[in-house]
Amino acid sequence: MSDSVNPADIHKTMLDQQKSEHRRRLILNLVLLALLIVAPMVMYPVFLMKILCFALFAVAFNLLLGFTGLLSFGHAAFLASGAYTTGYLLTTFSGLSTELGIIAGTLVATLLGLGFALVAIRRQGIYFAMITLALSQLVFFFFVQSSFTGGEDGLHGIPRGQFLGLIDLNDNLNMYYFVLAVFLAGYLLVQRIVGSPYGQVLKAIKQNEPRAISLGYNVNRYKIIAFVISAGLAGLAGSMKTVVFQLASLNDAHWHMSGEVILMTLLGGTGTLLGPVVGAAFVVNLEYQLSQGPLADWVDAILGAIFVLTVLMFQSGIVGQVQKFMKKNIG
Amino acid sequence: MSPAVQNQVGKKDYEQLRVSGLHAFYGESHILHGIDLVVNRGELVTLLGRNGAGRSTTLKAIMNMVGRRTGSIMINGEETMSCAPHHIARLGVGFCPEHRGIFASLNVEENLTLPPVVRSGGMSLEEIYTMFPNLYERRASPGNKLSGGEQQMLALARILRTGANMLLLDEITEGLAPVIVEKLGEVLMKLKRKGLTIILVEQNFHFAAPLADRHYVVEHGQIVEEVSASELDSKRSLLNGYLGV
Amino acid sequence: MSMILGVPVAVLFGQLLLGLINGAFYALLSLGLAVIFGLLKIINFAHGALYMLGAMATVILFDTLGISYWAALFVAPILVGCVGVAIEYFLLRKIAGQDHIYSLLLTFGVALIIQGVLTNMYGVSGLRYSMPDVFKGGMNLGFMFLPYYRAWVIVIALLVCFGTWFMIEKTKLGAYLRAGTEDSQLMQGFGINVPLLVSLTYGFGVMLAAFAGALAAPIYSVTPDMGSHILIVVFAVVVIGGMGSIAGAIITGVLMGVVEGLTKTFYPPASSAVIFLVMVVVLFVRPSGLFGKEA
Amino acid sequence: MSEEYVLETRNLVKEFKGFVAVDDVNLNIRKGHIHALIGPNGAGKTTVFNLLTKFLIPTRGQILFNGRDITTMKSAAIAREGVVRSFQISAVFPHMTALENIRVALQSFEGNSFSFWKSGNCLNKLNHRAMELLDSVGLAEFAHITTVELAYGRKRALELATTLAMEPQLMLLDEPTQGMGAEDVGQVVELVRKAAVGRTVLMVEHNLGVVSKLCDRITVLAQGAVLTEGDYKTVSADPRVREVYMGSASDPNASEKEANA
Amino acid sequence: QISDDMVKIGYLADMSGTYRDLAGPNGLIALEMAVADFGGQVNGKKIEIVSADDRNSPDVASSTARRWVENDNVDMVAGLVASSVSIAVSDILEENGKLGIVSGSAASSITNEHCTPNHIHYVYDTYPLANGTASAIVKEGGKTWFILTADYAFGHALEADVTKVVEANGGEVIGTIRHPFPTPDFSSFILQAQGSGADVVALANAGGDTTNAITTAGEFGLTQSGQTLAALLLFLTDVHALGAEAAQGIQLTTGWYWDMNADARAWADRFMEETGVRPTMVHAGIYSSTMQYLNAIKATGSDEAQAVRKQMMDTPINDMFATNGRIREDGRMVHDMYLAQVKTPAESTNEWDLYNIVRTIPAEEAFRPLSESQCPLVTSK
Ligand SMILES: Nc1ncnc2c1ncn2[C@@H]1O[C@H](COP(=O)(O)OP(=O)(O)OP(=O)(O)O)[C@@H](O)[C@H]1O
Ligand SMILES: Nc1ncnc2c1ncn2[C@@H]1O[C@H](COP(=O)(O)OP(=O)(O)OP(=O)(O)O)[C@@H](O)[C@H]1O
Ligand SMILES: [Mg+2]
Ligand SMILES: [Mg+2]
Repeated sequence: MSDSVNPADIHKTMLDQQKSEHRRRLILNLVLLALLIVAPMVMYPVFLMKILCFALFAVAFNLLLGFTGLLSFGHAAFLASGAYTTGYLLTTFSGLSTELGIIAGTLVATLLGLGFALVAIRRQGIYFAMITLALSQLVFFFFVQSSFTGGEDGLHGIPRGQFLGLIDLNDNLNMYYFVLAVFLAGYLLVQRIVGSPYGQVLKAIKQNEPRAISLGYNVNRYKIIAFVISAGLAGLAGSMKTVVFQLASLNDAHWHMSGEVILMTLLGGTGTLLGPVVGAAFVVNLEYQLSQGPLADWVDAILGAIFVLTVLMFQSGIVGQVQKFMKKNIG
Repeated sequence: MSPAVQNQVGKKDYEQLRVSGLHAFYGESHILHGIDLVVNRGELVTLLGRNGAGRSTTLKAIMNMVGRRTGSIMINGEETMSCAPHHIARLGVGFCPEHRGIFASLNVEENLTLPPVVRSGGMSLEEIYTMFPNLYERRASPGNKLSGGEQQMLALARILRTGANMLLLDEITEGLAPVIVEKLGEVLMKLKRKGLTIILVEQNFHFAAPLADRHYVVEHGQIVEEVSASELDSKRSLLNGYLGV
Repeated sequence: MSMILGVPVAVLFGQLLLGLINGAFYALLSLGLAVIFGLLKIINFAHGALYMLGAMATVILFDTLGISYWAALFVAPILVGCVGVAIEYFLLRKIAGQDHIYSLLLTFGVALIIQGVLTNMYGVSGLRYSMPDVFKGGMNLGFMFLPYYRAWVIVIALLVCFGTWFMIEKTKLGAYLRAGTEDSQLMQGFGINVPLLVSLTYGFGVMLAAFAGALAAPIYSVTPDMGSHILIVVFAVVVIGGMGSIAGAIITGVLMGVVEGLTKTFYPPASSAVIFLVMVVVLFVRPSGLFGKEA
Repeated sequence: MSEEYVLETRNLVKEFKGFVAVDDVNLNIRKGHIHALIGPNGAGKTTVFNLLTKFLIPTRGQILFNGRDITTMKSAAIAREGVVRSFQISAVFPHMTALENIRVALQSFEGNSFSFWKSGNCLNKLNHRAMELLDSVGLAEFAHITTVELAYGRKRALELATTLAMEPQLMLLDEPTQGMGAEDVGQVVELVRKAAVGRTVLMVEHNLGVVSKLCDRITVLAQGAVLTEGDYKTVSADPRVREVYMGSASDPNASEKEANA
Repeated sequence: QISDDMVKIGYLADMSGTYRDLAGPNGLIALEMAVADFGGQVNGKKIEIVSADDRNSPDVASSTARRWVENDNVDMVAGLVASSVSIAVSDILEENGKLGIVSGSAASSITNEHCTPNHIHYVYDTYPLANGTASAIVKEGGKTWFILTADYAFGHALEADVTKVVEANGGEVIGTIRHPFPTPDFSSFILQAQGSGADVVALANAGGDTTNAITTAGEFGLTQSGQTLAALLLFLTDVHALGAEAAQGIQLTTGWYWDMNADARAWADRFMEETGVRPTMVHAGIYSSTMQYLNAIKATGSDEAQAVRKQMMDTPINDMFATNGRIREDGRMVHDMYLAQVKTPAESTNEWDLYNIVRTIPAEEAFRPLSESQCPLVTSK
């Protein structure tokens, strides 16, 4: 380590490193994309769509937990508000094109997110989690009481309709590629956000909030925006889910759903882009497999055990663990 | 133990602490690389060194408060590598940590009486209040409402009550006004006269030099030099080199 | 008969009293949570499940060993307290010092496991537990009929709450506990066996939950999901009171019981949501809760 | 008069539930000075800093920056005005590289910090300036090291560089040498001296050596109120200051002599 | 004509949640008993069973059902407990031309506004529950009513049905309280019911809410003070959990009781051997409806939904479950219902000996008449 280091040199090596890493990530993403495109040929498309919807939900959630350091225990409220709005509009106004219903659902969730954020943002850590939980309980109460949600029967028979009035979404394959496209859009948006100048500030806030303030950042504004985007994407996931399954129910609004998305994110790996996707796929698949088999009545206990094991043994999640392994063995 | 038996290391008196080949780790990082030191009863020994040299870690390792350790630590001739921290304290060791560790939810008196008495011969509450009148005045205020200097006094006073006869003191002058630093110096001299063994980690060499019998210089987790008070002048430049004074 | 908002005053008195009784119950449950959070900084999501375990244990002890109500009031909390100590020793200890979120998730998982296992063993319909004979019947207060058991619940619950508060705020042991939560390592350096203290504290908080469960057994249907319903409400109580504030948990518990009772009188459908509404309002006005220390 | 003073406080008071921590303080910080705030422990120095940067809200009084009243401005806004503080405990973003730490500071001037749709590459143009800043505190070679892995002294240097990146008009340093060895103290003194060129510094410091070497003017606080003000000589000669604060160590040369003895 | 050369039945029910005990894993056993009793095959084709936990969630249920019918060649979905699940699943079955037999749900809307040509509602619904219990009690002199209603669609429907019946019989509903679902503590509501002075306090809720309300009513001496307690939906498992002591005297309507006749008893004995408990009406209904279904396939030689449903409609049902049973065009299986009263501890000889059958409510009287139906299958005729 000599004193005669030329800053420009260091700079160049860094750029090279960055480039090669970008290339590696690009390749990985392309491979995954190819897999997703051919997947419905070998697997049941509706099941894949379910995974994609939850993956989008978890990705949205992770923007908050993983990249902003805020634990929301109320994300079910956004999933459900997206789902109900879309479901209600599509059933009430028949002929409304599907994408409009989805956009409306996303918007409502976004607005609700803004409301949550304005109330909760002044608190940190566990208080933040508890306030979001309380707010989502109020939303749950609202959904139970309102007539447009169909109470505990939920909304059903929601028409899938047509995309842009052209593509018939009742066909599972069409529907699948539509969901895939929306999912990718959401995923890429989050990826972009994380790498953006804004994402850099989020990272800074997560690591040392007082310092970020002293550098002139109005941290609450940044957090609110992150929260709102996350809520909007969660709403989008809910809207998509409604269209896929043609129903919206109170389940989406229950606090267990908020717990489930935490599990997905944690299991896959918080703070990684791919983690929540992997986590969602894992959990959805696991729940399906268990519910079919002889262990059906043990689902809760098994999910609980997975929670415990994840927290105890690999907090960095599946993707985090793989990354660590790669770093060690590949360098 | 009279203060007369100090200064020469060679002269074996009662050996209160012997650390040999001590390694310590925080997770994956290897902090101490084989510390060897001996402290006799009634001695005041300092650990000097740059930031991050591992002085605080040495004290913590003696208390078994670091991640992982290897080597040997004998206190009063007893091996303590496998002892839990609370057992070590009961051997008569009093530890005053780097950041004072005043409990905010307890008031001054509760803070004072918190550490259990580990052996007889500790100071009584009255004696402590006589020594630190400020603490008596503020005995009912919550710990975190004290000024920095008072907190430091409290941290020190707290372990005097327990009857510990070996004190591990980490940077007790840090962030204190010069008047208070002076006062602390007087307190340490008094304690030494009472025969307590003291291991002092100090940044403030000016404070430590007139008090100590011997100095160990720590660098990169190892003892690189030992200087007794009488050798201070002859090894001055050597010390300056190590400490960058 | 005079009326308030269309409700006879006598009825209102009755409702207030019932609210108070329920509040004492909430106080007992939230106290355990507050002890565990205040002293150990653990968000104990398993609290509801352990409350349920207390009630189940009371029933099962009676069914299998014929242990009476009075004995169960001691034995069940101790047994469940041991379960708590085991949870602390084998699980929570492994993640000590990490972000609170992890203890929350860990105990959430533990709650799922406990509830899942008991569902498989005992079904969901509930277990039967009959009221001890001394408590059969009740007294006529003029404005309402008060079952003896409810009177007993409020007395014993408030006694236990007060005793706990006294122990933590006014005794040496309490001082150890409070100090241990600030810097457990240093406490250990003073010669105090902190790991033991932590286990016992968690066990104690759990015991309070189980005690509430044992008290609940004769009056609520004892089912594996009885805890999951009440958990979220009790959390809200603790947050409103100010997390970690012992006195806050007790007072807020009683207060929320009354608030809920009044809602049940004037607008029943909102009675489960009202506490969350209060919570949002309180936190908006006083971010650290009614009795919480300013952060 | 407001032309020569960067920062003035008028009758600044902070009470904590009846306890007056800052009592009617009038500070006048001259442009271009390195100004020290000293005083016994608990005198209210950190509290004054917190008031200046709005981490605490003043109970009464006014704060003027370049003659403008900033008493009601929020923390972040004050920072953008050019009043930037460093912390008593080291404040860095631990899981970012040194370079990224600096970039976060530089970025706050870019006006793109809410652009969540933009690629992070648009920040690369800040790299050059960031490297310059790192170089100026001797950290160029550590640009790509994650900050947690840096030694304590280097973290402080990084923090200072980050503060400099804000191009502050007024820098507030709270005990910049606390817990440092002699060597690092020397380095920090040099850094501060360099950084102070063309700007104003207000610092809290217990190390009298540092104060005497660096500071143009010193305000002594005691029990929340200003005891006296002046240059080092005047202040250290004041018997009241000796009594409440300096003790016999008031002459830095004396203590050095003692050490050399 | 049997698709894929086998008959595949999917059992979809809550296996781990609130409705576990009344259908759940034991319902699967009932289904397996039926298939075994049928010989494991029909017309030489194998009968296969798949099962899944719907976790009480219409989402989970509909995605499972969709996969079953679209991907896994399931011909009929049985079980179906939560009403929201049944409604969601019947949409999917209609879309895919498969059959569903609902055994667990209470909502009468399943064969009313939500009726489809692709499902059958077999065991009971809220109409006879309200009708049977309420009309009997009003006739006995319980003129004024106070209703505690679970605040969701099921409770609302039940409340509306009861109100209608009470008023039709000359009684009066003098108060209702809609309580949140779930409510752990009913004391406040019981006190209000007590204060109302009504002759009858009716519980328009289910499961834990009902048992909690009954326990609290006992504690507050509701019946001692002269009021009658009527539980509108109470399963054998609930009463068993309460015990005869707490539940004694309560009147309720049930579609079946294990001890009501020799056939029922014989089957219940076999069931108890398998499971260790006595069957609820839902368990019995699952067994019976599966038998009917398999018989219809045997008779028609086809597993096509409409053919089978038609055959089932044409065959009257007389077995261990029902006498005079028949499936109407709206999909409602109508059969005799029973007004029961919970025995006193002294009358009860063992833990499952819980009901006295007070009255048989004839099929035609029990269920909603077709003339009142909103089902398009009926009205469009
Ligand atoms: N909890 C910890 N986890 C990881 N590394 C640590 C931890 N505590 C200290 N270290 C590292 O151990 C090394 C020695 O630290 P130590 O605190 O013993 O130094 P010191 O000589 O007391 O210096 P200082 O003047 O900074 O107190 C440093 O490099 C420090 O970064
Ligand atoms: N949030 C608070 N609530 C109550 N009192 C406080 C609070 N913050 C500080 N104080 C009190 O105000 C006084 C001034 O504290 P301050 O931290 O400003 O001292 P300081 O001059 O920076 O001392 P030091 O040199 O020890 O850092 C102290 O007596 C302290 O106890
Ligand atoms: Mg140190
Ligand atoms: Mg300070």
